[in-house]
Amino acid sequence: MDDLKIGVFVCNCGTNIAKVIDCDAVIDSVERLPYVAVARTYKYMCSDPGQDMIQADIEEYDLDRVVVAACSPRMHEPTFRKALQKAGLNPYFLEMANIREQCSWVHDDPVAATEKAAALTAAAVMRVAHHEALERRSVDMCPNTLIIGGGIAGMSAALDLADAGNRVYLAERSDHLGGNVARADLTAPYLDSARDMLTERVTRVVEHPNIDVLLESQVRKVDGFVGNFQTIIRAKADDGAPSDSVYDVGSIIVCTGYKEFDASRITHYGYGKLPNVVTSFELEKMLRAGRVTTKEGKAPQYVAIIHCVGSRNLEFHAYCSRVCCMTALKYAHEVKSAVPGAYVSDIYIDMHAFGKGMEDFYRRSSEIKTLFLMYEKNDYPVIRKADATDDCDMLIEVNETLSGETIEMPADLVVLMVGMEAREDSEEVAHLVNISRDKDGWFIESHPKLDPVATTTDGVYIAGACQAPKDIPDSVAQARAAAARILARTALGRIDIDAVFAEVDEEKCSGCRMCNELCPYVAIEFDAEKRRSHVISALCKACGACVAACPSGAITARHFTDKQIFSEIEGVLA
Amino acid sequence: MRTGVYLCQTGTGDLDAVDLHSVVSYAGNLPNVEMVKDLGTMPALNIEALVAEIRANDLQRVVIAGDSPGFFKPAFTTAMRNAGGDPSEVRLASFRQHGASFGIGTVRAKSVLACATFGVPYGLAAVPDTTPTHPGTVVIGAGIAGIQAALEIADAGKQVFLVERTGTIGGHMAMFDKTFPTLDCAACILTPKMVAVGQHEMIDLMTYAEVEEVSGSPGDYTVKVRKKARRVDVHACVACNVCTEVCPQRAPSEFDSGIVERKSIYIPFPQAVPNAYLVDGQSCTYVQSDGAKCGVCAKKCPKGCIDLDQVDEIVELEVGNIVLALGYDVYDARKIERYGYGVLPNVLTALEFERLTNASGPTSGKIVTKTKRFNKRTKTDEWVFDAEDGAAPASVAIIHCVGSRDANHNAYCSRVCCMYSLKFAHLVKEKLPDADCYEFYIDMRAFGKGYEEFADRIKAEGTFVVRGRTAKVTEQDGRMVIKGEDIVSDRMVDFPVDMVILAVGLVPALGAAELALRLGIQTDTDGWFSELDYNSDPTDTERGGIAVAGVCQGPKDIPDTVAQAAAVAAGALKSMAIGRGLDSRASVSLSDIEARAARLTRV
Amino acid sequence: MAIRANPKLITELEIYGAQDVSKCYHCGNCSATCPFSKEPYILPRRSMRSLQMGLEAKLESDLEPWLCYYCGECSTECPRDAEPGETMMSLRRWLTARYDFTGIARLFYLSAKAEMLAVIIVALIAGAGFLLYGFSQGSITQYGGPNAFLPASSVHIFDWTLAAVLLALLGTNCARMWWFTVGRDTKVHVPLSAYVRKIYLLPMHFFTQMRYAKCEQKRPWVLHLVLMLSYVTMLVLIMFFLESMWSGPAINWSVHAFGLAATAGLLVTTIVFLRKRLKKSEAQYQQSHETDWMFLVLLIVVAATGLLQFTLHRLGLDTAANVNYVIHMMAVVPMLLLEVPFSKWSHMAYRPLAMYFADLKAEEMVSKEREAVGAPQAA
Amino acid sequence: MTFEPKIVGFLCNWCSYTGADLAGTSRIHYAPNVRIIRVMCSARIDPTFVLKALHDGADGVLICGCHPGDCHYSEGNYKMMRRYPLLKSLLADYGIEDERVRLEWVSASEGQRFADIVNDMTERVRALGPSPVKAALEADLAER
Repeated sequence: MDDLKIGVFVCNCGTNIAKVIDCDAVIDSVERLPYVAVARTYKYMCSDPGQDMIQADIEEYDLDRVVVAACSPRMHEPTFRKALQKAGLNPYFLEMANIREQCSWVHDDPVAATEKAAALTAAAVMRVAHHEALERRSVDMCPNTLIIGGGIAGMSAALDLADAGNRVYLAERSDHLGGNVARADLTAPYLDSARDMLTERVTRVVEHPNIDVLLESQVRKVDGFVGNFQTIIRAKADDGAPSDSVYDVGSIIVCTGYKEFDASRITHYGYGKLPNVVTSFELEKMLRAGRVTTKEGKAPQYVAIIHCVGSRNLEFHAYCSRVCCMTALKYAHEVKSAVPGAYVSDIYIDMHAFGKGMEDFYRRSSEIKTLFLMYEKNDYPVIRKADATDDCDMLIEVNETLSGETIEMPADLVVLMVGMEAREDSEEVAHLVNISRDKDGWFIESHPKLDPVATTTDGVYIAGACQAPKDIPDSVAQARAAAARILARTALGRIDIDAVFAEVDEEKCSGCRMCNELCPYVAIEFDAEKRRSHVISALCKACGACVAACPSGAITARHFTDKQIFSEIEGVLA
Repeated sequence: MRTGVYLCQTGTGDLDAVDLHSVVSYAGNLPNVEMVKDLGTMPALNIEALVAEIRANDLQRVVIAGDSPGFFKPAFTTAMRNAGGDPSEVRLASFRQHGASFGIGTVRAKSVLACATFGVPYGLAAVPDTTPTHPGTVVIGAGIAGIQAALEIADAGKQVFLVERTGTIGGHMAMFDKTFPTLDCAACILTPKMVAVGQHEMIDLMTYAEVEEVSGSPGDYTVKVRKKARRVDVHACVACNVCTEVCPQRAPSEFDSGIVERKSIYIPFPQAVPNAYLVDGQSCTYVQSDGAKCGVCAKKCPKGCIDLDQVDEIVELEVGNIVLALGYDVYDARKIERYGYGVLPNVLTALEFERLTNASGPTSGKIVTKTKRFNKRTKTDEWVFDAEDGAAPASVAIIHCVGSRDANHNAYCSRVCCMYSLKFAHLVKEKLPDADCYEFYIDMRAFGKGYEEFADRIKAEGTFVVRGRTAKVTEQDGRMVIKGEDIVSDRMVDFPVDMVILAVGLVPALGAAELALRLGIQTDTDGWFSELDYNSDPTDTERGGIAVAGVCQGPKDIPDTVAQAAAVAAGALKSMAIGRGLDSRASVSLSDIEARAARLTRV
Repeated sequence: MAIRANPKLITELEIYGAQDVSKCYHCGNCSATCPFSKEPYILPRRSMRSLQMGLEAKLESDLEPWLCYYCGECSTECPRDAEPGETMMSLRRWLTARYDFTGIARLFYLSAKAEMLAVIIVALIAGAGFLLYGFSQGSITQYGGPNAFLPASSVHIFDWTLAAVLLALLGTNCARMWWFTVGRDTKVHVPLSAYVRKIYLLPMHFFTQMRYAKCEQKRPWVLHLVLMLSYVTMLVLIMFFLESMWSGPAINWSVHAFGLAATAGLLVTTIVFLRKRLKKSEAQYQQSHETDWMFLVLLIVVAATGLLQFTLHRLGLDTAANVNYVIHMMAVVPMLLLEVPFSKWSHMAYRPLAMYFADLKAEEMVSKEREAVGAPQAA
Repeated sequence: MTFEPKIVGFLCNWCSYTGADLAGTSRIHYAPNVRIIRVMCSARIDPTFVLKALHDGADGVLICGCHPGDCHYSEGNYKMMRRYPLLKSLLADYGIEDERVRLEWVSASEGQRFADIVNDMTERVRALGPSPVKAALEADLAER
């Protein structure tokens, strides 16, 4: 280890770092450290020339360790690892010192900042000396995919994958495909036929040689890891008796969709008590049957549509359900068409007509004389039975914000635009495939902006309304995005596994099995006859919990070994 | 099945693209069609009359044909039921949905109608054949959409050509400070992706280049790309900045949306990919004087990588798939005189504010009002942002829907303005806690995951959220007076503020229309590219092998753009996996569709 | 207390010209554009809102429509083409109908035919009446003097009676207007003293139309003012100086000068307005209600025949003068009898009254607010 | 001149380290006394790390992890939570003041919170003065 040669590269990041930190001083201080063969500064280490410089120095000084003092490793570690690789060095021989986000950007005193930067860089130098060459390994990728949920999202993803020649198992809990879209007749904002669209999808899915549709089925168990999952699905066999069967898949897409909000939870609307207060889905039924009438069988003269039922309020759900506004306008049009001469009023908070064609749809809705009444969040309209003398069945009291008046709106039929809710089985599903849910029960994507389909569990993707309320086009887009991820991997036929994971030294292991319980990814197996535990590297996510817990210090975390961290501690305090 | 055909139009879209008379006569000759009736545009339907008609012809199926027939369906469904028929046997033949626009209008309308009379979804009958697909892909536009699509495809080990008009990739997102609603800094999440693109062995990056011409057919396109003269060798340049230091000429900086100047030879921004300079020919003295004057940068360049005499170069790319990710431009606020943009110094557009508040911007994130400065070169007074002398605004007004939701400008909603305006309010409050911040909006469109919660948070931070659009902005002793109505608390708004931010809407990118023509794909009435099917196929187009991603298909926020961009990759990868992709829809003949539909009904 | 919405009203108002009010999505752009929009009278959006929801009682008590002069700015700037300006115009028509107790105004607005018919009938009756009267006591060849076909003195009496009738009708409608807008308003009570103190507002607004001058373009105001002043001048001349008007053939400049000027004023302005309405040049002239045409046509006929009357008399063509005079009256009588109390002309009275009432109410509200603010401090 | 304490911070990669980065990207300034060491999860933080830091001259040790329930590894922070009291009692036995070692939850979006914690801790440790461990070690050396 005496012949170790370390190169230190301090980035100015334009002035981002150099403005506060005296980079040359940092260079001077680290140059004195053992093994440091070369130390330089540059304006932008991450830039192509910056990386070229590092590579050139690796050649010239035949460096075997590299320290880059620059921005956060969360940002450019991959960049510099690639650079090392290009220069024929093991990428894990790199260590970064975060002197921007955690130094130059947060301190204004140049002296203290420079001192700190020097310490951080020194720590990196001392740590990197103990780095080991690690190899990324890759496992074969099983081209099959399990899709949980046979709604529009699930079917869209299935078709993309199957068309590409991959086997798809489409598991649906109910006895039919189509999910919530199957309940709709027309779609907003163009009033296209939802039914035709669905028929087309379903036909293609059912007839597709590469898709196995498993109706009335339920995923019981998911084992294994990305590229190699073993799943057990209980499906209704042809003879009717449900039976478990095992399916090997490489990826899983969760498209379990949503359930509608239970309108009876909002007492102000008297849903369940007043016969002519119905939910959006109930009106949808009437429209499909060509029978838009009151319970008494009369054609309604006044129809009122109330938005944000269960959405955008403090008591139930703070979030917007995203599709109700357009669906409400759709109903405004449909009711006017089904019951000519009916007066339709639309009681809303904000009109969310944000997408393509939607604002125009909103305009048309007012042109056909839909009366829009605006109310404040949480200030629920109140529905009551009208008096015998009134020419209507019910009266809706709204504190109407656009006029500042309290308005009494006549109604014979009230439609509640019930919002979207996470399904009650979402928790169960989350556990099954080991993904997390947010406070509202929606599944959490790995990055809200740049990675809306992946999850924290590699190989498990989410699409459609189970991630958050979404309309059809957005669900389809997300489903196809998930398919794209899988197609990219099946195209390569393999998955690269991170080289960073925990290892058990069987010599030291006492077989106490403490770690077995500890691992959240059940990545540690106990070998009964050897009486030793060992780690399934492909499952290990390298959290290091077991390492810290092991009483006999038998477990080491690659790239986060005690030795490495100890020397880092010495470094920062030197 | 005894079928009746009714033609009803809503009068939207390009109606005259369809010759209704020939459609009517065609419908008459279709099997099972007992009666055809043209009810004209926006007919007032009398359900009783329809019932009588259905009974008289004892129709078992009714087909409504038109630009958007869904608008009339409930009336017919009701009539069908009242006539004792099966309400589910009312079928739609939607011309708009299935792309009956100019050129193919009439024949498309006929085929859609045919399918409907057979009770077969158009999408099932009109399936084009597959054609052999070239493995390469060209992605036009390298904003977040283009970057995402390129990475998704390249990560599968497939060749991608990423063509970008400007000197760097990153698009608008690179200009942003923070992104709503999580407020993580745009650069921090974008630059790693940009770097990944720059380093990806399967991505051939062509910046400062434009698509000249596209020929060939689905699966086998030849794309002619003009690599504009950058005049700097991308690979040799080490971004040492010497050339910029010596350059005497200035021009407004595009990346800083014009609030500061850059030199004629410049780098768009420090983290630009590729990290190399370029020469802007419009302002360069040497170029403008045909090499007579200046040229000092070339002399001074330590690496000699500047070639001011470089000329454009044309390259031809053989690809199977084309991804359109052109993005957008912002609405020109000068068109709305009453807001005084361009006249009043402290009326800014959203993009200008993004740069002003951006930590990497000209004031390094300090929010200041403009200060008057005497420009020695032009010998005139001018208003500039000055981090030192500039005063912090005591009050900021943000006006929503500038150029959007307005019959006199753009009728559509730009989808992102509400949220970015709320983000601005947060940034103002964060940096200037004592400043008053006003949002003047019409509807607060916080529809996405975590958006509503974000809106609530901004209100809690003390921003005044006023429902009511500001009608005009005038000047009164140096301050901007805004006039509007505060609808909810029913008052007139008429007070001065120090800074006005116009939440300008999005418009199709420059050259999008021409490109659409060149590619033979459709655009909607607002100029956005038309998707193959609004619901079931939001990323493909009429033309096989050509897909749309991001805002060029319609305004979108970052998560939706990214999702769509990734979705596009699915189409491309699918065709590469089996080496064949779908042909254009127009390639399926009317007779084929009739035959297929007929066959499908029998099964 | 909740107000009952009536979605049906909007359909009724369509007949009065409000075709597009349902398009309004309440961005507040119009109110912000309007130079008159100021608390407590925010217009035109609030009236649009009341109309959309069909708050009849509220609309009936609103003065806002009368505070709008239809400069058209709001309509040009409206992002939804909801025509706020036209809506206010329609509301004025609707209010005119509401104020009128006879229901005739409503009838005219709802059916152009009815108005046409009424005008023709009244014209014929007037014509017949004057002819009978003329032949009964004079000769058609005699214009002035003892044997005159229609002696000025007797015509004068007729004028006065007619004026009395008109005043009675219009008076009652104005009283009703007061009752709707101020009288029955429980929220604000205007003390008598205030009425007296502010009475000067009436003539001021009537003769200067100063508010109209506030609009961005001044030309409409000038035209309108000229038309109105000419009309009033004519009225005064006829009511008080008919004999001297009649005198001749020598021109009596002291009166005739005014007469000629007024006639010129009337002719020029009406013709300009007519052209604008035909050309639909500006927003406010794009949608014309039948009553607008009737109003202009009658006015032109009256002015033209009046001028002709003057000339014929000077030329000594007495027979022609008499015939023309009957025609003149056939236009004058229906114009005064029908248009003034029941149609567009009534706004000559309603507008200044509205300004007057608005001012009184506003003053009250402000003082009320002051009390409200002051009260807790006192306590 | 005032005493500038040296504080070693052990931050989990997913929440706290990102939060510290956010403090940077949001330019939220805080005391330069803390030196951050990144671990994948707070569960990786072995008590010996803390002892090592104190032994090598740290005046204080700051441990940060995801908020309970937010752990990237679902329950790593709970393991730290359980380990912490034991560690504290051990330190108490050694006569190390309670405030020198501190466990805090900082999410990826809490840059401001992280800055506040660092400033607060720096003040407290500064008030306590140099770590007794240092003195003890020096005394030890002197004896030999």
